[in-house]
Amino acid sequence: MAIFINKKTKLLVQGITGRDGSFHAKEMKKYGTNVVAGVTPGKGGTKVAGIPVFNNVADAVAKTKANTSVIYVPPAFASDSIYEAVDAGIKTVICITEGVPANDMMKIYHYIKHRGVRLIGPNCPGLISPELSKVGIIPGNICKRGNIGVVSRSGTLTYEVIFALTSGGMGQSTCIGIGGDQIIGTNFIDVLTAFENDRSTKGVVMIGEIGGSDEEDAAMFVKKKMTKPVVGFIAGRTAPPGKRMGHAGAIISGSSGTAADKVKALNKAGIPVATSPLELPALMTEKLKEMKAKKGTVKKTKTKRSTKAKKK
Amino acid sequence: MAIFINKKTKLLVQGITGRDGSFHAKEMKKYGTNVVAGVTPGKGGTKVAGIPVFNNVADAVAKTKANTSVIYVPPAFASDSIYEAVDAGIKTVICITEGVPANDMMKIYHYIKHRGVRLIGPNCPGLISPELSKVGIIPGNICKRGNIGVVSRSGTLTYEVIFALTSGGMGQSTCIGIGGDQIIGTNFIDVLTAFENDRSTKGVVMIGEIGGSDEEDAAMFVKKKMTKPVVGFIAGRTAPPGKRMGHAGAIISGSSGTAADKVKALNKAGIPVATSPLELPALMTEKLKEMKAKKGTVKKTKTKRSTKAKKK
Amino acid sequence: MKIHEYQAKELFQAVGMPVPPGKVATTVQEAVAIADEINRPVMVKAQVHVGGRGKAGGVKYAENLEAAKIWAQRILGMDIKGLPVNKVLITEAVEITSETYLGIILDRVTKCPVIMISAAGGIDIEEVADKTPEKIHKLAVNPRVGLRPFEARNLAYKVFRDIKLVRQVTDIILKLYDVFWNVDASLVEINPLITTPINQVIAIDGKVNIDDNGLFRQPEIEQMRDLSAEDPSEIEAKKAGLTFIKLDGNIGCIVNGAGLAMATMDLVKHYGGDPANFLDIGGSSNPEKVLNAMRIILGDPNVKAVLINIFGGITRCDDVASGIVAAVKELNPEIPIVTRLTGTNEAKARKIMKEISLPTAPTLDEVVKKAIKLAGLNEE
Amino acid sequence: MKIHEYQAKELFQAVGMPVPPGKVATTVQEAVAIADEINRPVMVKAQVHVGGRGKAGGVKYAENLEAAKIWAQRILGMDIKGLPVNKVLITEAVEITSETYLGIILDRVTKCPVIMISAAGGIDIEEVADKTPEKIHKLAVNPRVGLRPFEARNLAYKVFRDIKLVRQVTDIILKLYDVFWNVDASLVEINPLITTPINQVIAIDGKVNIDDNGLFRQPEIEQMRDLSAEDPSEIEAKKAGLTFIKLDGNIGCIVNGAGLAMATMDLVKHYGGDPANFLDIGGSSNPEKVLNAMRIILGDPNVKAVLINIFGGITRCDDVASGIVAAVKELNPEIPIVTRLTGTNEAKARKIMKEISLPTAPTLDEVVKKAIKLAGLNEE
Repeated sequence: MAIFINKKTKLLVQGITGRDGSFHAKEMKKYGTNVVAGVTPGKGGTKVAGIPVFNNVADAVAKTKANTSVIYVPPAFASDSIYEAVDAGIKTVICITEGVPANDMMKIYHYIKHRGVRLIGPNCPGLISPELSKVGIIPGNICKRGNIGVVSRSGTLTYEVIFALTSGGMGQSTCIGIGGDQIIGTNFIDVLTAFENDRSTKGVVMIGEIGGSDEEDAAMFVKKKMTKPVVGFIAGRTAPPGKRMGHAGAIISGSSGTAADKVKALNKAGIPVATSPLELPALMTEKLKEMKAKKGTVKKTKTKRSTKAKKK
Repeated sequence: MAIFINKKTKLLVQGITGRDGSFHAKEMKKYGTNVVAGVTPGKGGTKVAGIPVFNNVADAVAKTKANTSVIYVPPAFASDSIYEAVDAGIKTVICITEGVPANDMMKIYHYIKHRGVRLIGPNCPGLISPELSKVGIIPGNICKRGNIGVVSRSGTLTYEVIFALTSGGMGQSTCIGIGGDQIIGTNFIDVLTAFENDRSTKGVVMIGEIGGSDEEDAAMFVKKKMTKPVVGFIAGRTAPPGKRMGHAGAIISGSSGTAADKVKALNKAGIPVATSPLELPALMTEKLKEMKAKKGTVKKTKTKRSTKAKKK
Repeated sequence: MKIHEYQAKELFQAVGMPVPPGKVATTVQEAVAIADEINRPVMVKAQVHVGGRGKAGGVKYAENLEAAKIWAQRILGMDIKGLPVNKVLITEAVEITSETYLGIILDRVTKCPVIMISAAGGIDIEEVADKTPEKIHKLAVNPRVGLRPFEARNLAYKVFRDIKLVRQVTDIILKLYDVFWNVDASLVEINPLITTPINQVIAIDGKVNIDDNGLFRQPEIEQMRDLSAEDPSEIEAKKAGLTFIKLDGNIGCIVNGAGLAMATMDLVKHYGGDPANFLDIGGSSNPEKVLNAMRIILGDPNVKAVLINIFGGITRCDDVASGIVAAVKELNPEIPIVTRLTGTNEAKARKIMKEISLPTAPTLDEVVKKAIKLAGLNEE
Repeated sequence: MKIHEYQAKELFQAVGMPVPPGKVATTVQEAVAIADEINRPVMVKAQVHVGGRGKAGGVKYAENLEAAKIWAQRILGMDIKGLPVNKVLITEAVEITSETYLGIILDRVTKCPVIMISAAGGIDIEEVADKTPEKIHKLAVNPRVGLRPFEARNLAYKVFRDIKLVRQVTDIILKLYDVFWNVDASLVEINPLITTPINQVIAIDGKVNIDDNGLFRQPEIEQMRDLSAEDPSEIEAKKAGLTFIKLDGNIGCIVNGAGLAMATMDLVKHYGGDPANFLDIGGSSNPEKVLNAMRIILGDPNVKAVLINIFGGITRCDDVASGIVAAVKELNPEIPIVTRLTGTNEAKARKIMKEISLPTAPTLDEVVKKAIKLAGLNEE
């Protein structure tokens, strides 16, 4: 039944009267998302495309029972909007806003950690469970209901991958952009765990990019914990060395963060990596076949065999 | 078996090499408290009266399994010492230090709230479970093992009361000074709850003073939840109006904070209030007799009867 | 510690809160010069550390310079509830369309700063709190999280509807919280926070009390201390590390611990005497402190006997005894001194006290009774 | 954003951290005057936003004024890894008895600032991290709690034993954390933090990187931006709200989103081409941004073809199309422009694009291949 959002999602749009907020509120509604309320202080009592607007989140939740919130407010106000949503009892918060200071996000992360809140983003395109619900800015028309999960650190590159999957006849269970910032609420491993436990997902496409060691950590997780096939894509193979974070960057992550190293780590974990997004459907088909073949044989040696199979 | 401290208490003294710390470490040891370690940064490896000194609490706990800490450091460092004790796993912290800023204590209070830590003080004389353990500065020689619990917001007035009890032939289970500051870790109700649940305690003496509404709240608690007799003393009947906290003080507490009002509230809850500490043993004896008498009759109407008895 | 309204407004202004233009004056000439500079009707406001100055005639409206001069003359040097007015704040008189109460206080129960706002602002706020507490909106701020803009905005919405006013008030609440936290305040208060006919929100009064325990890290606030507004003997006591409040009786009291000091005074009264003061020598004892305490108490001509009641804990009786001996030798008191030293190092103290022979008593009640008796003899 | 060593040290000094006396100079004359003022042997240190300046000859010891002059002459105007040296820091040369590494970095994994300290400080710290990571002591600071003195002291104890040094280092760690947090840094680093023969602890180097997302609330830091130390076309791009990095190839790329931009460049390379730049027009689109992007790219004489790849989400294809049309009309480009606009408002975009007729492609791979082909034709 998809992950994080589905037919039960009752969406609140924070910053609904802004340029992006109002545009995407309409887009989400058009797609079929149950958009129940919007919030903009001072605009309480008005409507946007028929959606009632409130002065604050607590009122909106009290009146509409919203259970999910998407945030389109400017970066200086984004963290306050997240706090407001969380304090009003919203358990799934998607922050689209780009440019939120990392200090704010660190404090937010440790605030929500023990409160059972799922935060996606910031600086992310949101997520879509095709034909069920769309929260964020991923274009709905490129998606198709199916059983492939997509998780990505990038924004538009995610669309490119979804487009490739749909073009290749491969529908999606849920597609998530987790955001490209240093500090994000939900990481690869969180999403992979959810996909692993989601019955409607049969395989996962993971899209990474240079910097940090999240892809390496995710690869390790896939190898150790996942039974479903994962295929990958890494952007930035030809990127210039770029900005380094002093000595400390390398010391802290223990990883070079280059695309080459990430591809190596993924391959080592049995995750094939595509050169172009267009190759992904074929890679996934192959992996799914492998899995099926394995299921026919011994069940216990799954991961090992999968790696061996790749080596051939 | 007394409350908060007993024979199992393994005490750490923070600030053990200071004037007060070293003096009282010796006093406590002399009294029979199991003082296992001291901490003063830079003095690690030395000893005070045979007690090993460490540079930090984590080391002290690792080496000595200390489970309780008493703090004698200057006010500017007191909150840091509490954090250090809590982070090292100490579950009972007694802060003797006077003059700790309220802002620091507010932050501390909300830090330890969910960590299962019992903080007593600051600006308190500590506590003593006669013949079992003494933590803080209450003179041991005025105490005597028995079954009366003593709880007080004052320091030296507590000693006066203990002295009066002992002189009147009434021993104590545990005597606690909770501290006179605005923000304290353990309040009357916390201690009354512990005494109510402590088998070795048969009756409680509660010593309050002007300001705030803690005594009124405690009286309400005694009336509603306690089966054991409580007698009281309130200091400040003749105090000048003193410093007021603007309008807000009265607004927030909804109480005048005067001694007269407090005495009234206590009497209303069936708690007799002594004029001089010397009267307390007699008041307690009377209350204990009443209780015994009641136990002989119907059990359900306890509190009501107790109040009536007083009125006679 | 209390600071004056003009000082509170300086703190407000430093963080960008709107206050009317104004300055403090200590002379009539200065007051007139300030009023002239403002060049509009002004308020002349007594700066004293006591409430109810308005009702006492310490706050006046002056239409023009002449009126400002007259009021400054009358208010400077006035006595309000026993305190002399040495300073007046001359500040622009602003037109008021509404008065809101806004305050933040340290709350013992929630262990949080609690923000209070009420549309029923003005001098009768206490009555409002008493009779219609539902008109006061409260928010306990988790001190580990701090005040967040949405919380401040939701509070502002309790009193205002117009988003332009809500925004101004939200900003003021956030800044007032910063002031509260950053200066180690125990109370900050704006009563009233007003709106003007052109929808500006302005703090026309300001009160800030500081947590004495925080003063060691607030050197700038400590410098705001107005010694001229405090009792000289209390200042002297503070310098000596003592807490001292002068009263009208004739029995000087030296006690360790505020609770015991109050209990001692209560018993003095109970047994028919009259305490001359509250004096707490505090926790850590040293002989010097006791010497200073004696000096302050003997400086009061009303005092007919001195009662010293020490129950040693962290205070050591021997230290106190040394102080008493030194005081007796140095000050040669002509009035009786009754002592009771018990607790920590009591035996040592007894030895030291042998050098001078003062009347003693074994219990609180007895030392009180003896002091009253000796004061009576002395009186005759 | 990066700031120079001398600016980092200004931040350190403002909170009371010990740094050797020194000033920045842009001319040899200034440099000599500063050295004269210091009146002791100095270090002449190139101020550039790149590591390894020591190995590149950008840091020199000058025993006397003459030496200082010679080194200032050599270093000012030097080129270090492609960046010109416009400024030198002249700072007292202090005697070193030990070198410690101290840094604080934003950690993606723990979501905390992580403090790192190592006795093996100096230029080879990366090797230490790689080969003997156990020599680097780390502490993740809960950002909701902040760094507490006992934590800083325990870290200091990992490297020092003498309590006098421990106290100094504890204080430096606490202050460095304040700097990190208060300026919205993503990294602060002192390498090395040294001890002197008289047991003083001093920061003789300093590095501070700022989280770009925090800059909007750091006006003082923003003013530290040294435009002379950045690529002019990158500055122009930043002003226009674009992220731009110049490269050596001949295919100009305009893409929305960093990930897609990199993927596009990867494919250009994969299919045998060579990207001339990285350019991300960012999220919210407006036609002006696209016009500016075109202007920057067409300003590079190496560019033989322009590839525009837009996958609309929050970016709307029609906005981009309007920008392209405006750019073509205004700039009259003589080189081929290949476009692919898909996603949000794709249909509207197609209508707008009809006004000019540019080659298009339906997929990423095809638009890349077409751009390479056209660039090749253009080259010949």
